[in-house]
Amino acid sequence: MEKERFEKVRKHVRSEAALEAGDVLNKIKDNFPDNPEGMNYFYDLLSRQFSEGILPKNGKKVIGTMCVQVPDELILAVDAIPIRVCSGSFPYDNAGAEFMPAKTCSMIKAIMGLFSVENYQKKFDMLVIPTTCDQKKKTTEMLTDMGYETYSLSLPSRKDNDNSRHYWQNSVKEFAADLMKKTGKKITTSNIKKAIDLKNNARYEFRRFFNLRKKSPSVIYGKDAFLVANAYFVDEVESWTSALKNLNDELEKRVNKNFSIVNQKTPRFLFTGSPPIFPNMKIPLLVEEAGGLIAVDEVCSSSRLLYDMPAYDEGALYDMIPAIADCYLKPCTCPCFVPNEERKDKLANLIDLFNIDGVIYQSFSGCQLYEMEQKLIGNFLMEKGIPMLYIESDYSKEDTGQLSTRIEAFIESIKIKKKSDLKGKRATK
Amino acid sequence: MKYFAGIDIGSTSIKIVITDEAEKIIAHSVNATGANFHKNSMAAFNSLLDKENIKRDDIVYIASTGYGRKLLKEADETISEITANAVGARKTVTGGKVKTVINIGGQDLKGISLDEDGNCGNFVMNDKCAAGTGRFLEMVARTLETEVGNLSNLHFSLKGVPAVINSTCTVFAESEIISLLANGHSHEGIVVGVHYSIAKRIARLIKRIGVEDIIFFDGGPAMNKGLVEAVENELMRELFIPEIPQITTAYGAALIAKEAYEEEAVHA
Amino acid sequence: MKKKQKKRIIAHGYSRGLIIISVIFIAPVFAENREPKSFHFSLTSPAEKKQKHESEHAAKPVRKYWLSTAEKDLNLEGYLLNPLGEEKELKIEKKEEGWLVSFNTPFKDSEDHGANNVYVVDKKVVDKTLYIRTAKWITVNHSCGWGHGHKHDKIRHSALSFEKIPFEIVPQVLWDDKFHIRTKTGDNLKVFVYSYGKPVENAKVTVVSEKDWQKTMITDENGGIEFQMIRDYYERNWERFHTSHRSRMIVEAEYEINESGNYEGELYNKIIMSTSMPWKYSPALEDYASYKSGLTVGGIFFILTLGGVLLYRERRRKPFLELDFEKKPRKNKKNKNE
Amino acid sequence: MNKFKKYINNVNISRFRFWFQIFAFIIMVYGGFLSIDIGENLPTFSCPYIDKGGGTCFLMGLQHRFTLPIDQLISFRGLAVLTSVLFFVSWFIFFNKAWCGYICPLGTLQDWFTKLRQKIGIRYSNYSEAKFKKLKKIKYILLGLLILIPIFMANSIPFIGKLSHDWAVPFCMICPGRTVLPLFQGDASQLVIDYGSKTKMIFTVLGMAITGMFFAGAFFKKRFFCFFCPMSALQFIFKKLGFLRLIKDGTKCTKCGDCYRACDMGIREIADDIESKDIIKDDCMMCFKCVAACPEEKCLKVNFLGKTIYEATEEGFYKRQKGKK
Repeated sequence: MEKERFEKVRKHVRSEAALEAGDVLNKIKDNFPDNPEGMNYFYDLLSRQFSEGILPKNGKKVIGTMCVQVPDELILAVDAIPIRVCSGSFPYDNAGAEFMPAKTCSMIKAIMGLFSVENYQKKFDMLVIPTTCDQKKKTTEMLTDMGYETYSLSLPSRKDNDNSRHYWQNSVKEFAADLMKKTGKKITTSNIKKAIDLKNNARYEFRRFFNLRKKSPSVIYGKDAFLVANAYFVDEVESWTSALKNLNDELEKRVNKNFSIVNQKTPRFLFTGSPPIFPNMKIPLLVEEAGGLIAVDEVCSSSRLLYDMPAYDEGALYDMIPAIADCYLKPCTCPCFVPNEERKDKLANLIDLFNIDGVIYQSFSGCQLYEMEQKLIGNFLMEKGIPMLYIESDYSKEDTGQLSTRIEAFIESIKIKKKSDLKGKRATK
Repeated sequence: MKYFAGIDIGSTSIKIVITDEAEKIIAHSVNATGANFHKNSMAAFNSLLDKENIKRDDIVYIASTGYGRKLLKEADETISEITANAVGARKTVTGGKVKTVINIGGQDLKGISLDEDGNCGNFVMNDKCAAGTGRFLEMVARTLETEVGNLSNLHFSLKGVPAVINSTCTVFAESEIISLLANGHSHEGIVVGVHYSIAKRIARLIKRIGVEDIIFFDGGPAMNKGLVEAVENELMRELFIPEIPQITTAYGAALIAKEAYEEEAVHA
Repeated sequence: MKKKQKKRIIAHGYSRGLIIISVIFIAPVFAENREPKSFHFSLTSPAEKKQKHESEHAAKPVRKYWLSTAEKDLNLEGYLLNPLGEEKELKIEKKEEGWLVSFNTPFKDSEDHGANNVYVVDKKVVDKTLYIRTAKWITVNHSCGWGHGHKHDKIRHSALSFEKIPFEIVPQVLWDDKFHIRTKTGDNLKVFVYSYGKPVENAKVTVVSEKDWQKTMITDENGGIEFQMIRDYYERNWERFHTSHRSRMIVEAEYEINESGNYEGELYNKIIMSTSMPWKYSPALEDYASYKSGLTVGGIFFILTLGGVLLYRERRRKPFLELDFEKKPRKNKKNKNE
Repeated sequence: MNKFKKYINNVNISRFRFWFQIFAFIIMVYGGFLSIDIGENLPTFSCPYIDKGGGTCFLMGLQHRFTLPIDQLISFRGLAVLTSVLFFVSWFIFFNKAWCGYICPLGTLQDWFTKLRQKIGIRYSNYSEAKFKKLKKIKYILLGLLILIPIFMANSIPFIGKLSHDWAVPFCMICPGRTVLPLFQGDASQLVIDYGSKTKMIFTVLGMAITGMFFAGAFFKKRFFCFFCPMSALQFIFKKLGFLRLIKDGTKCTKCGDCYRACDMGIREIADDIESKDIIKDDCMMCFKCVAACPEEKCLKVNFLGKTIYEATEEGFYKRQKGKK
């Protein structure tokens, strides 16, 4: 009886989630002109993810990860498939809200909803959750309680000293050992080298993509960029890389032809804060529908995901694994670190590189880290003279009207500023 | 003669302002929004034209703003109420530069800080709920069985100690007021308490963007002198209240319409 | 002189044969007391007893050398060859203590930088025999402050022969290319004898060490002899042992020519030429240094370090490092600033 | 030109360095046989105890030159010290600290040890931050001593008097360059303990102990001895004069620490300092491994007289990492 009810709920939530995903995808596809051909792969992939489920079916071990700090290379080295299970789905968020505290962040609720509604216990061989924020920490325990195999990857709160660096390296080493035990496969120099190369290829293409986005006026919308990175969560690395390569080639042609999707006047935004994860593309879509362009982002579901590359000096495990560990810790600008000056530097650099007019800072209500860091970042940007719009929101659609007013007002104010800047420039000429 | 119209479709009322090329208000109206935004706003617009004897063709550019701006297909341009409000406030005050704008609308609370050029620099809005907005005042008036316009009188006729209202949430405040009444508090005391609770909320909100003189206070509730006094006391600064506080946003929209029209003419 | 020689024969029996031969040949020459003794240069006057040594590392503005003889009636000619082989002026003074030669070596890194040859020549006819006595001193004008570069060619640090000199000793190697002295006990030394710039065969060369050990050899067709310098510095008290102890040695050569002639109006029918060159040598490294100890010390420390690293690594593998509560808490001031 | 630049930036600098070091090693150690003579004021550990080296270390001459009475040191003879320093600096100007990373024979030797360890597959060692900070100071102490001791040899110190001649070239006595490098010419004479005097004995024991530690240390720790090298301290004084520069653009840095990983000397600032432009630190040997390991476009650069000759590029980084065995 209980089982039957459960099955009913699952069916309902699943169909709702698929509906939501389809809806958002349609918006992404249809509300914008000139989508690159190369994006179709990603559109298809994400729609398949929600209609057919997120799991690959090739018999390999599947290891779920949360947060960018999980070193995928190790998982790839033991011939398992890493899948990032962070969810942006509102129906799952709703499902999670049934038993999660009201002030939990939407993403955590959605993750918990996903794992409580779907019976993934047997499909995931392990769920790796770094101890980034307090909510993720407790998520680990709750998932264990639900019968999932979890692994809590212990992350230090500081990254600016050697102690924490070594702590993290040890943490990763322990994880590698555990992974070997779990999968029964050994991590060797050659297979980890292969894994690093595999991921570095992806990173290389991702960086190319990143650099192509620098072109102003832009050749691609921010919403598409988010999708590309989001697809990485669930896709296999090789196919993702080759799809991105196609897209990059296409965009390169656009750049060479001087073709752009927006005009010179379009305000260029930097998106930062809590990660928009498909299908929660609420804010990026609102921004771009209102005539703005998200030129670049600084979120863990997109630019931060594949930007940093590990560099090992000696091709042996004693150097490669710490090198991998370092690359996930040191450049990371997650607000769970103290101090997090790097985030400011990173934002400043991105603002310069991408010719940014304004910053949009999203924070999920309940995500205290981003909520609190908003003030610091806001002050920093104010000093730099870059306007910032702070939006506190969640996965629900109910605040769309109010948000669109705020976003439009923000865009209008930037347009006015740009106009007067242009006038000033003309006057000086 | 060329005229420009700004139509502000708010949650409670539709405000229309028609200006001439000299940016002077030559006609304005405030009507209830009702259920059908589009129909009502067009009706209000047409009746205003009739009343002031202006030909529809003379209105060369219409800018719509406010909550329902996107529904008005007749508009040549839509603009967010924040920008429109800032522009309107900037033009309304002639004696100096407006630095801060406080707007209480039917369903929201806004604070806008203007930069040196009078453009919208930074702004804050209340989140989803309607606490401390015009709707809240309406609810208070209804609970006290009086008119919204009468709240100001009640405020100034207080003799004694004001009541303390802890909640600005429309739903919770209602029950709180009822219990205060049951405890024998006077209507006047409750009204003053309500005003101060709204004022506190406003102060908390706009302190986020920084308060600087001249502070411009508009929106329907700005007509309530009692509330104005409460806000002034909370902020410990003087407020600038425009002649007709409701229409600043619509005026701003009209000004933007003019600007947009001129820009189009240049490009054409 | 004869007695002395005999004494030496007894002391060093192994070279007896050679010396007996030389005694037979030369004995008639020394039959009378009037024969002039050979002389050599010294850093001290004949009156002084104390030994002195010249340093290779210190530059001196004026070089002064005494002649070992106390004879007053010498007819000295002086020659000075600078490091490039050019002849320079040499000052000879007759002092109360004896004969003093001197020359300037200006303190700078100039052409004077290198080996200088100092000669005096005395000719005299006694008993129808012409005695040509020469003395030679080689000094290096060098300061380590001028550097040890290789800017100086070989000429600058080798002893040259001079064609104006009737009889002279030219050592093969005296300094290395850094102008540092090389002669150590146990070294094989090679010495050539030249007359007016040409090698002299069958000349008799005697090496006399500080402790009066001596060895005499006859030059080959190139005018050269070779011998191993023996060790004669034994310090009973190790505390007083000096690695840089300099022992003096004198290399002497003699040669007789049956030739008649006239020297300044005096007739002679035989020429006897003699020359001398003082030198110094120090104990060989092997005498006071040990490879065994060196390698042992090096090895011990190698193993200690190696072991230390490995031990440390092993310790790190243990899960917990013990916390020492009695230790004073470390100052965290610096960490705060980081 | 661009193509050439791209080629240079994609180059595997470690391999280039490996061959350059061999070349430099031959010149420095066997140069005398090839009648090469570069001089005696070289800012590198090319040991004067090698009989036929191609040039010699400045420290030996420096120690000699300071063996002067103070009054002479401040008079015209002090000029000799000054001119030698000028010679040293003029050598130094050209390659800056790259003398250490590319030419120093002792450094090359240590790199070979590292290569050997790597081949065997033994993990390298690192100092902890705190230890490292303490050890770093040693080279300055050594530099101070190697100047002071010769001065005290020529000038009398109260209560002690003049130091004996056995104190000559005190640093050379403990430098592993003296004991190790002559071995490459088959000269093992420096491996002895000198019982000639107490001072000499202590010095040679110290020298051999350090040599022993050098062999073991250099095996585990990359560039083990360079942390204590007074030459690197001396060079650091003149670092501002160098034509060759390592430049960092802090705005592009993500502090990812890739350069820090690559750094044999464990210089933290290379990753964490985003303020200074001229990033050469006292331990830096300008091997430019950090530039090769930097994934950020143009974040780290090698400049010669203000002209960029080598810089970090994304492509170069990617290719080098891929090409690693």
